[in-house]
Amino acid sequence: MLSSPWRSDFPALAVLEAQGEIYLDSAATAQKPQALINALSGYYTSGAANVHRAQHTTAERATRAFEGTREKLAAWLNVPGADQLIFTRGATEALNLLAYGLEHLVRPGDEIVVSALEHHANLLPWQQLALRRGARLVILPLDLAGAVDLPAARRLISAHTRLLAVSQLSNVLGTWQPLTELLPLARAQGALTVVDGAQGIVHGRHDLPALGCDFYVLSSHKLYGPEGVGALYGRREALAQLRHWQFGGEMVEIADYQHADFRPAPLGFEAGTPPIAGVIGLGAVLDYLLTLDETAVAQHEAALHAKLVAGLGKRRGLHLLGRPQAALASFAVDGVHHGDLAHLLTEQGVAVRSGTHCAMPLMNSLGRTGAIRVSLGLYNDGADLDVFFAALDRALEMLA
Amino acid sequence: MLSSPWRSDFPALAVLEAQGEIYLDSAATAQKPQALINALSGYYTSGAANVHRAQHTTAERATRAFEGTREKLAAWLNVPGADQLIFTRGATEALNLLAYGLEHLVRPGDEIVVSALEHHANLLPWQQLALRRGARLVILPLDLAGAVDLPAARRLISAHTRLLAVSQLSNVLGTWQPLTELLPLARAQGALTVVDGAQGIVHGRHDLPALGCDFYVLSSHKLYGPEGVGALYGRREALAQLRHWQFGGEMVEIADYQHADFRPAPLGFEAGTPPIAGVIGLGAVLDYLLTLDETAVAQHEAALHAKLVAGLGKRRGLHLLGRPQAALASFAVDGVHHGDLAHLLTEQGVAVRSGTHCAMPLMNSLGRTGAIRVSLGLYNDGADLDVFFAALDRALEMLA
Amino acid sequence: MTIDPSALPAAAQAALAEFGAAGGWEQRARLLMSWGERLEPLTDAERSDENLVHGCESRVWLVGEDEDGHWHFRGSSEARLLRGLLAVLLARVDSLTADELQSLDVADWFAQLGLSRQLSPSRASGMNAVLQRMRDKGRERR
Amino acid sequence: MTIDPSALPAAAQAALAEFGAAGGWEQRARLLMSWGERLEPLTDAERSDENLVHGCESRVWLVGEDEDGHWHFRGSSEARLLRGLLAVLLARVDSLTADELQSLDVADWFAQLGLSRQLSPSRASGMNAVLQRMRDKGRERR
Ligand SMILES: Cc1ncc(COP(=O)(O)O)c(C=O)c1O
Ligand SMILES: Cc1ncc(COP(=O)(O)O)c(C=O)c1O
Repeated sequence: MLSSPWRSDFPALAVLEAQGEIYLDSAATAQKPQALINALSGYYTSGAANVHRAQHTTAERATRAFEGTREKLAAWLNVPGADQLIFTRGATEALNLLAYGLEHLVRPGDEIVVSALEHHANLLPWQQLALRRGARLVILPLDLAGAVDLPAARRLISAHTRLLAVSQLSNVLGTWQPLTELLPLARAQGALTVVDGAQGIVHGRHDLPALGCDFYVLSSHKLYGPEGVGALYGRREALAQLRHWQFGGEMVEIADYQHADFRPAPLGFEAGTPPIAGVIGLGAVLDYLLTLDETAVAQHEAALHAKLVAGLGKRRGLHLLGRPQAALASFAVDGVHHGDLAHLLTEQGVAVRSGTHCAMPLMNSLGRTGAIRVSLGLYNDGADLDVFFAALDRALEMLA
Repeated sequence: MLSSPWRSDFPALAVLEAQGEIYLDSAATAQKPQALINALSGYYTSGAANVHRAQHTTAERATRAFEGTREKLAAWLNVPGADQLIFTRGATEALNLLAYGLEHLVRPGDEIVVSALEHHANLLPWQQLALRRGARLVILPLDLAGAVDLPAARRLISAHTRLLAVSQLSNVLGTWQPLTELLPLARAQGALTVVDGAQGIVHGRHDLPALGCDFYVLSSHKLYGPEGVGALYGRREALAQLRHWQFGGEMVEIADYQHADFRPAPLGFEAGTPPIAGVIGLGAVLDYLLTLDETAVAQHEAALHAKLVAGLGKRRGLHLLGRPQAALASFAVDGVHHGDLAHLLTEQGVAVRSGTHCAMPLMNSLGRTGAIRVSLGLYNDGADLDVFFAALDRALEMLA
Repeated sequence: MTIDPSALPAAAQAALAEFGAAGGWEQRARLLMSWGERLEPLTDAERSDENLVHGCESRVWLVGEDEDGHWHFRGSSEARLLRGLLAVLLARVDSLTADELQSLDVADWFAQLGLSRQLSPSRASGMNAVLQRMRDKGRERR
Repeated sequence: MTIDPSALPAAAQAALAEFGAAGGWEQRARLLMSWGERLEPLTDAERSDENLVHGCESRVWLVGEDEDGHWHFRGSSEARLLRGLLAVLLARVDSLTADELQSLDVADWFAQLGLSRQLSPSRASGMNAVLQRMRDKGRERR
């Protein structure tokens, strides 16, 4: 029962299992399907080339494959026009690109609004932008379940708001954020909206135009793809507001020594040789994911998550952070340090994450020094959770 | 004669050959050794994890392998202390990191000095920095051979010079730049020195402390490694002058909502999930390169290059750009457009690059709209050049 | 979507016939060059920065006029083979309306001529950029 | 470079003996916890931000004094197993000179105790950061 029909598509799961290891840290990075390994080997075996530069056959093949991924990702996100997708190193770089590229729009006294649960990657670029420009960073508080508190947001999003940046799915609390209510509040004030989809993209398909944000960022490595690749989606009108940020290579239209003109998005924002094999690999992963039965995946993930939350709920002295809805759950145990728990879980071959999960301010505001996070991939089985619970009980017993 | 003993280590060479393709565009990006393909497959097959974050076994393995590459690269460059190496997406990102990270040191009226032959990646970041700060960008002219003109450099590098940024090996002219003379001129003025080693790193081992620059940048993909990975070396004292640039993830020491402190180099400059498999792959490539006989490689490359230059010299109406010393040669032919030549070479399965090679200002200053570049890897054979020359002659005949 | 050849302009029909009969890369290249020579020349004034199509490795200029809703383009390039590519593209698009320009399947057209590879996603050939410029012009006017 | 055990401080010899006899992860973990409990306590004042070792996921404090060229460190942590790791590290480094601290092969020490994995390059365990802090202290003083 609760066995993943896709587990064998991910060769690492069997290798880890043979070593007595159970992987429950997919929110940090996911294991990779054989389709990715094949795509990388295939690309490098049949001839690498730089993209967008040369006209020779090898370069043509590489460029077509690279641009093919842009089309596939656009289709995945229901984005009309792949030129609205910029490849980046990951979600973090995409957010930094935004914070620098939109800097010229932020004036002293303007407000940038983020939620209290943001990952550092969606907090620090805005915090530092606010510091550079003398703007104010406004923090939207959470309700007890761990979602942005809408009445407070209605008060805090105002005519001063220049930009709202918020997560789709919390990497600590596992809560979906109320974007359908939040984004219109910002739009009504003429503010730009940025959605951090680093976690959300992994669970269910999302229709970006329907979501109605100006920008959306994601990382390939959480979506079963390679690291070093991510993407920034921008509505065409929003992209037009971005100033160029990194310079070099093929992002230039015309250059002389003292002056240069740059290309529009997407290429104008992809300075230097991009992660070609990685992008092609992400394309192969999207192809693979398209072969899966979306509903079956969603049901499997929901069942695993329910089992996880129910099991945690049964342990005495254990406190969930927020009310997790998907993908993961974080918890703390009375009188037990999360570092000790992580240590003893590691000794038992259970891979979970402990600490502040790149969300120190959130931890502080929850009054915690850290927590343990258990996170799920579509390849996890119910049995992985049984191993985890047994290891948890043993660890708690030892620490009692 | 002139056959590369390492050719069979690069599986793409045989695949391309079977398709009637000859790869002579290694200065754009190199083909990859089997060792890289194995490392990537091996890593993803045996379990991926994020680095520097979790304590579980899979993460430990990944972090050790990732940091192992930093050590290997430090050894490769004779850098004492791997913490003087920051991983980036590539040379371009490294140069942008410098141009933003050092921005605070540049004042109106200061001068930033680059050479006339810089790749856009080592021109535009400085040009844009100069524009942002009201500084002057000073261009060092070249001598006829295609090296920075030293008497002119002595005049142009002055007390106003805040920074000198120059290539080690030109990606268009194939000329080694006189760094041993140039760098001390800048140092004597208290200016920082940046060397663009994107091409130089591929040909011969370089001892960075002996070179005496403050910063050195490189890209993995030209050194037979994966794309999406590069490195910035900085002398410890020079690194200490860099301001933090991209924010997020594990680069932070302590964060609250309104303020944050950042880690020093290298981790403080590696925001977000890095290209983990890519970095591990680069390590495997360095391991592979270490197994080669350095002298034999140098001799093979020199012999190939001599054959290339001699062969080009025999074609009537063909003009070499500069006097190439290593790795590549660029040329133009009287009355023939480089685009036409490239077209007909492509039709004959010869992969060379045509155009401005990301150095438009250099091309303009040479009075050319573009050129054909033939560039070599250690896997090329003399026979590749024979094919190229035959194709060139046929193309020139058709275009006559 | 492949169109009935007889519905094509005469020049396009000629291109189909000639390129269809071409035996190999060498013949196709020679054909391209001869088509390129037949391009209506541009004046010096027309070879302006404004008419330069960005995103091509070699310089390409394009001018176009809307005559009663039908577009007529002329163009040139420094490179001979590019002029040829331009010529066979112009042969196909001549007299199209802005809407037809938007929906034209250029990849299919080049495929029919055995020139698929020339329609590169990179800036090397630039035919994509030329097409984009045509479409933009068509759209501006509406 | 492995040192002759008899040249080690008594506490370090005890650690070698006890951890050497430990049968599995569970026993080692229990041993670590009991070693952690024997750490000399820090005062509240010593648990200051200044003495906090950065680069550990769990908070670790470290104080050290130079007595006639020999360093004595004391430390603590919020986490029990970290206290244990700290205790076995402190046992090994007690009374070393600054130079000896620089050259100490800590990886080897943890390996001898069967605790190799705990000397993580990431910030999870933090023992590397602790060692770095010790070395920095030693160097400052010279
Ligand atoms: C919500 C959220 N945002 C952003 C990021 C940063 O992603 P990356 O490290 O891939 O850039 C993460 C990943 O940890 C995340 O969970
Ligand atoms: C001299 C030089 N500098 C910088 C670069 C940029 O390298 P990358 O595109 O890998 O960032 C290149 C590569 O084209 C180069 O040849």
